[in-house]
Amino acid sequence: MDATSFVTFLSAALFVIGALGVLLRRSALLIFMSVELMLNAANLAFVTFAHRWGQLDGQVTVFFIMTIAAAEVAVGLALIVTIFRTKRSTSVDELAQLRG
Amino acid sequence: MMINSTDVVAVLPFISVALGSVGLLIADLLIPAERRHVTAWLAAALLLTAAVIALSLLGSPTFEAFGGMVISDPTAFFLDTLICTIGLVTILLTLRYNQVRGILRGEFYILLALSISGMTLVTHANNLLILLLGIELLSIPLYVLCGIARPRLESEESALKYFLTGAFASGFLVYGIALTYGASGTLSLQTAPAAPNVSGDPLLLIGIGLILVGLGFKVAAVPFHLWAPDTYEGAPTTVTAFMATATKVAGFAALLRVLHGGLPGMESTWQPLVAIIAAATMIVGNLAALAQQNLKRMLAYSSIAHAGYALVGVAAHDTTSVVFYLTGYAFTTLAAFAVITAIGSSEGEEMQFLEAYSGLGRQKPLLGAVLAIAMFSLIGIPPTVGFIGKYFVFQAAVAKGLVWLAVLGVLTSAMAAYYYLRVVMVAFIREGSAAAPLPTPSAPRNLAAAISVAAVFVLGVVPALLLSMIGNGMLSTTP
Amino acid sequence: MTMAEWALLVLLGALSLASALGLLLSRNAVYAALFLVLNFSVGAVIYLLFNAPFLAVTQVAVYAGAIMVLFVFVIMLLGAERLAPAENPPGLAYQRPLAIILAVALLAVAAWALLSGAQIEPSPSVAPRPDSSPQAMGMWLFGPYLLPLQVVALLLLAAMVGALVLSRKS
Amino acid sequence: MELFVASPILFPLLGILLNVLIGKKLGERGVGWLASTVVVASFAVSLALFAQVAGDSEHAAVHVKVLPWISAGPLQVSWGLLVDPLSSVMMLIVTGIGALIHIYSIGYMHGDPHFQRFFVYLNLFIASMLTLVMADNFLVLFVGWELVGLCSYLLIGFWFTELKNAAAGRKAFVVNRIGDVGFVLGILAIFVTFGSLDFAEVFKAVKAQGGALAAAAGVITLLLFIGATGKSAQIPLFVWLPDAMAGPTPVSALIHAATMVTAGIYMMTRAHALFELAPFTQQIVALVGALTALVAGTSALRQLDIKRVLAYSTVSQLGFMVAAAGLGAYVASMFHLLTHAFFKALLFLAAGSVIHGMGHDRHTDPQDMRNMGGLARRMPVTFAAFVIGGLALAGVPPLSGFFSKDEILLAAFTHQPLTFLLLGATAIVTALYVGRQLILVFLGEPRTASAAHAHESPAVMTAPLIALAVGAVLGGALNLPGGGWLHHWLEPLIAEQAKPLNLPLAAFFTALSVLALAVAGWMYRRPERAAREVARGVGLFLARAWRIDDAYAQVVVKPFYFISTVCAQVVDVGLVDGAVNGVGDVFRRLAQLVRGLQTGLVRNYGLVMLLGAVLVTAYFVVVR
Repeated sequence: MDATSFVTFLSAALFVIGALGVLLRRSALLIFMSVELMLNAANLAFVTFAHRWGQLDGQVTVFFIMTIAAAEVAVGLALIVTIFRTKRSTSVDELAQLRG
Repeated sequence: MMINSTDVVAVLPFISVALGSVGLLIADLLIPAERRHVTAWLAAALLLTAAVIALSLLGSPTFEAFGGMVISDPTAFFLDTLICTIGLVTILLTLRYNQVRGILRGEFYILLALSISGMTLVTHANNLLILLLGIELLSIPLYVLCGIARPRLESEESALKYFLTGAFASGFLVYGIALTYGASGTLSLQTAPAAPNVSGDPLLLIGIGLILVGLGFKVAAVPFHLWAPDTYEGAPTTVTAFMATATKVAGFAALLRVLHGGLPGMESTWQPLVAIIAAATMIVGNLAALAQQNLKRMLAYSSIAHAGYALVGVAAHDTTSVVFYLTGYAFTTLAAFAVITAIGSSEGEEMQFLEAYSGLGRQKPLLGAVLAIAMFSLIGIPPTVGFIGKYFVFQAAVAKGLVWLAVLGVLTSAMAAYYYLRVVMVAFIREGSAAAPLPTPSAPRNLAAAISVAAVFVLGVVPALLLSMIGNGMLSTTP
Repeated sequence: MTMAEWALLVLLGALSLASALGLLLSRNAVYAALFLVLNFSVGAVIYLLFNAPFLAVTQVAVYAGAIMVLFVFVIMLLGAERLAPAENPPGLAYQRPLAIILAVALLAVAAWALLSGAQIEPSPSVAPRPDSSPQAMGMWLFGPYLLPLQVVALLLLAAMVGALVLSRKS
Repeated sequence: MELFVASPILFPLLGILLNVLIGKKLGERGVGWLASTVVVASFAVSLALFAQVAGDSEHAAVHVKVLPWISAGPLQVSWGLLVDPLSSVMMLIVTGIGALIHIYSIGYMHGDPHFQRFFVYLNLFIASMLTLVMADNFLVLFVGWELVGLCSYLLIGFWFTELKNAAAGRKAFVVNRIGDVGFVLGILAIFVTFGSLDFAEVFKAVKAQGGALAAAAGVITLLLFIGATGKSAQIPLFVWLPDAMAGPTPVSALIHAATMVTAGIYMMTRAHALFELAPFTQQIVALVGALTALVAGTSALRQLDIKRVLAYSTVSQLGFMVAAAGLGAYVASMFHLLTHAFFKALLFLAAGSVIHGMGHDRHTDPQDMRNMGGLARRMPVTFAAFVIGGLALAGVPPLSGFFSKDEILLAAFTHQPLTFLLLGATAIVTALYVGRQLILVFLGEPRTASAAHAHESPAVMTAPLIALAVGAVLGGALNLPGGGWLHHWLEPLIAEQAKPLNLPLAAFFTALSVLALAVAGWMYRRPERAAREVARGVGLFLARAWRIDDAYAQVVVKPFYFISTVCAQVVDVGLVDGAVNGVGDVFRRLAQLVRGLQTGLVRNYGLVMLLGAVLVTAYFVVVR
């Protein structure tokens, strides 16, 4: 096994842990953090793949994904704060008014 | 790198909407708060301009720009036109509805325009990064628009659910792009699988699989559809109308770019998967719609079911039929939503339950007729566009040997007649209930309804008008 | 790659996994956020190892810095650091076992893909090492990637307007 | 020329436009006469086109393409209209009988608050039905096919204040959709096989390739026949037609007796070249038709509602036509379609006249035959009309029904013994229920105040009765045995050996019919007592139409209840109202299962998405 394979395995593991976090954490904040972990795992994969192919495209893409993450955080946190004001809670399990 | 005029022309609709939304942002600061509808009309003018620009570019030949990152073909410009038109009709619906509910805010239109700019980028994407950015640009304003009716809990809940599931889906999409890049060393949709020995590479296949998960979420295909009913129900109806139509179109544009425009030579790999998803989507969407008493929610499930029909065309690798289907579906759904935005009390309480529509056909025959026509088109009764659209996708499926899928499509649409007809029955056959308030008058909304209904019939009777515009599918290989 | 570099990489990997699990399991939101900061910082070091100095700096400044500070700020603002283990609603009774099973399945599929995909790729020793200095990145961003750069500008604008709409009194 | 050929369709559309725009100003009479005038105009143009085809030495068809429609690769379809011997006959039936029924409706619907809407629907129906019969390709035919279904749905539920009527409308629509599934698939199959949907090209290919197409033709014709069983009310989809009687009586006469329900027979005749390549399908068609004829005919024996008797009778007579088509006797089938249009429309309008005359006492059901009796003296014109229609239906010579039914029986006699037996039995049963109905309604003493105070209907209603009665009497002359006019007229399309009159057979059935009428007269010699009888045993079985509706409820709905109870997913087990609503219920149960996924919990949604991701990636692992 070479170093790139090692890190891509690591990124896959991080991605899956992130996905698990989305499914297992109750707080919207922690779910959101887990999504960030998933994006970060993708970034790690991009960097190693860029290294493997000897290109910069992968690295440039990581830069853009970071920006996407920043934009998502701005809106996401604003949403969580807004709903906290109404419900006094960040638990997503209490948000089940809409269903069926 | 210097930008040349070809580059500009290639994404001119995107550029005009993007610049326009920045202009809108500045203009909104100058418009006094009590005259917000001016912003709305400005946004409408912007989208009309963009639609005309896109329409005028329909005749241009296929070409790539920005170093191959974007592609411009008739299908892309047609989808631009369609999306801008949907945005225009949506704005006509908002004028009265948003005012009554206190969400007639300048930001509403700025966000709407920004979202549309993202969509007009997706239609041209020839590169996975552009695809990703376009999808994020269209999604982020929508998360906010769903929650714009705060502090109404249903609006906030709809926004947060959409956001969390959307961010989750974005994670899959981004990771899928990373794996695709890892397998092929490029982000270009044209060359990714064309690299030697790559098309069977498991890394690439898993990457494509995860990209399909992300896009499946956007078009609300089963099993990535669960967010849609909740979000559609809770969001302000005008936002729901926009999401059920424009977002759906943009999501399919992305799917078409990836599956029909890119991935040459891989049709046999993805076709069975898309066919299975299409089948599941038609079945689940229609079944769940059967049990709904809430009209808005029923339309949410109906939009899932219709995504299934469009997916039949995707599976059959027939771009034209998919685009035609989506066009017909979009106008039909807008007509239905025009009626829903009309029904509600002046205090802003919405009347979503079917009960509220009883007697509508007799009290307001025209509004009732619009609702009935929309339902008939959703069932697929000629001479409405719903019929031709279904015919095209089923025909395409049969031609590709997916007979079982066409049979399933016909069967589920027969089943769908049941719940759509119930709406017509309630509107025309039941006595009006005292609780149902009369619809609030609104000339722009009536105009929106008229445009939609006219499209439903014109496209149903003379579909040739549209077919010539859509063009003959997408560029599927680099020359 | 030398033995020392390998040892470092393995250590970083372990640290990265541990901090991710910390995020998954911690009972306190602030701790979770700090675990995530740690995870991002470890990522930055790995970026350095893989010839991405510009990204390493951005990772620390933007991700571990700005974004996570924002998270911690919101946690504090809402007073939501305590995460009480409440009983699950009926719909979530099987959530945990099913989630774990599916996650393991996904990991297995991904691992298989990475393993069998590894054979046909160019070996890293053959691949050239491109210039990845900040200047070079800048040339790329304002060269071939000009269109995406403009698009993210719009994206940030949209996020800004959106955050304003959600926070401002209407 | 295009405009002239299309004008029969355009006139009713113009009528709709005018009535919608200025209907309020015209008032009731204006609306009614306007709607009737446009149909008369359509009739006039149809007559002119008929004359043009007749004037041509070879009866060449008038064929125009009005507008291009779909042009997508190999699929080229235009709004094309075809006037050939077959469609011109149908056009005359639709517009001729349509015009009479429009005029009749002016009187029948007098005072109805939704008078205007009624005529708008009726005009829309005429336009749609003409689209169906004039189409030059399968797709336009299907457009008309769907539109007449829509009109039927709107008109059955016309008096929507009664939920029963609305449910009947929906039942009709949903059952027809089941048939349409077959039809749509049939059209797709035709396109796949022939690469075209134009009648001309498809039938040219059929002629050229012949037996090589046998397998494809088998599939196509079976699918088309499923479509026909829906629209033309055959087993197993006939259950909607008796319920459809909830609509106003002129609607029953026009749509559910004379025209729309014959669309399936028209379609099969149009596509007869295909059916002739599929002997297996033809066997099935013949048997289904004959079986429907007998089941519906016997069911008519024990109905109490004056219109339901006629409804089952219609189903039964449609069975005759379908059976004839299955036997390859297309001319006989069309001939019976023609005569049936006259005498059944006549019977329905006469029944409508009776209902109109009975409708004084709100507390008496004006359609229940138990409440009638002795109406012959009070409504002489109606009585005469009913007798003529009834005798024609029973096949008494020299009325029209005798000739057309005899041709079908003769075809069955020479081809298929089983079909012949079923149809022969039906012929006897027909005479029985005609006799029963005549006696219960018109003879004896009035059994209620309503019947005692009944009065003859106004001239605007009786005049169409007289016109139709003339048709019912003389219609037989159109195709006398041994190669009559209709036979020669359809010859360019349907080359069939004309058969001379089989005198022993005709005499035998005439004698049986007269005997059956006499038996009915004897059985109901005391109508007062017969009216009080409560159906039980076999009678009840017949009254419930062989319990087919109930069987649907048992076979389809009950087992599903059981399963769903086991699944513990059942919510509010409601009463099952008929099979169609029951089928709806089945789906509602399934829907509840699907809704179970929608818990409202965002983490569940994530879980399902992850499941999807695992399945999608696993798929790629497998296909690699």
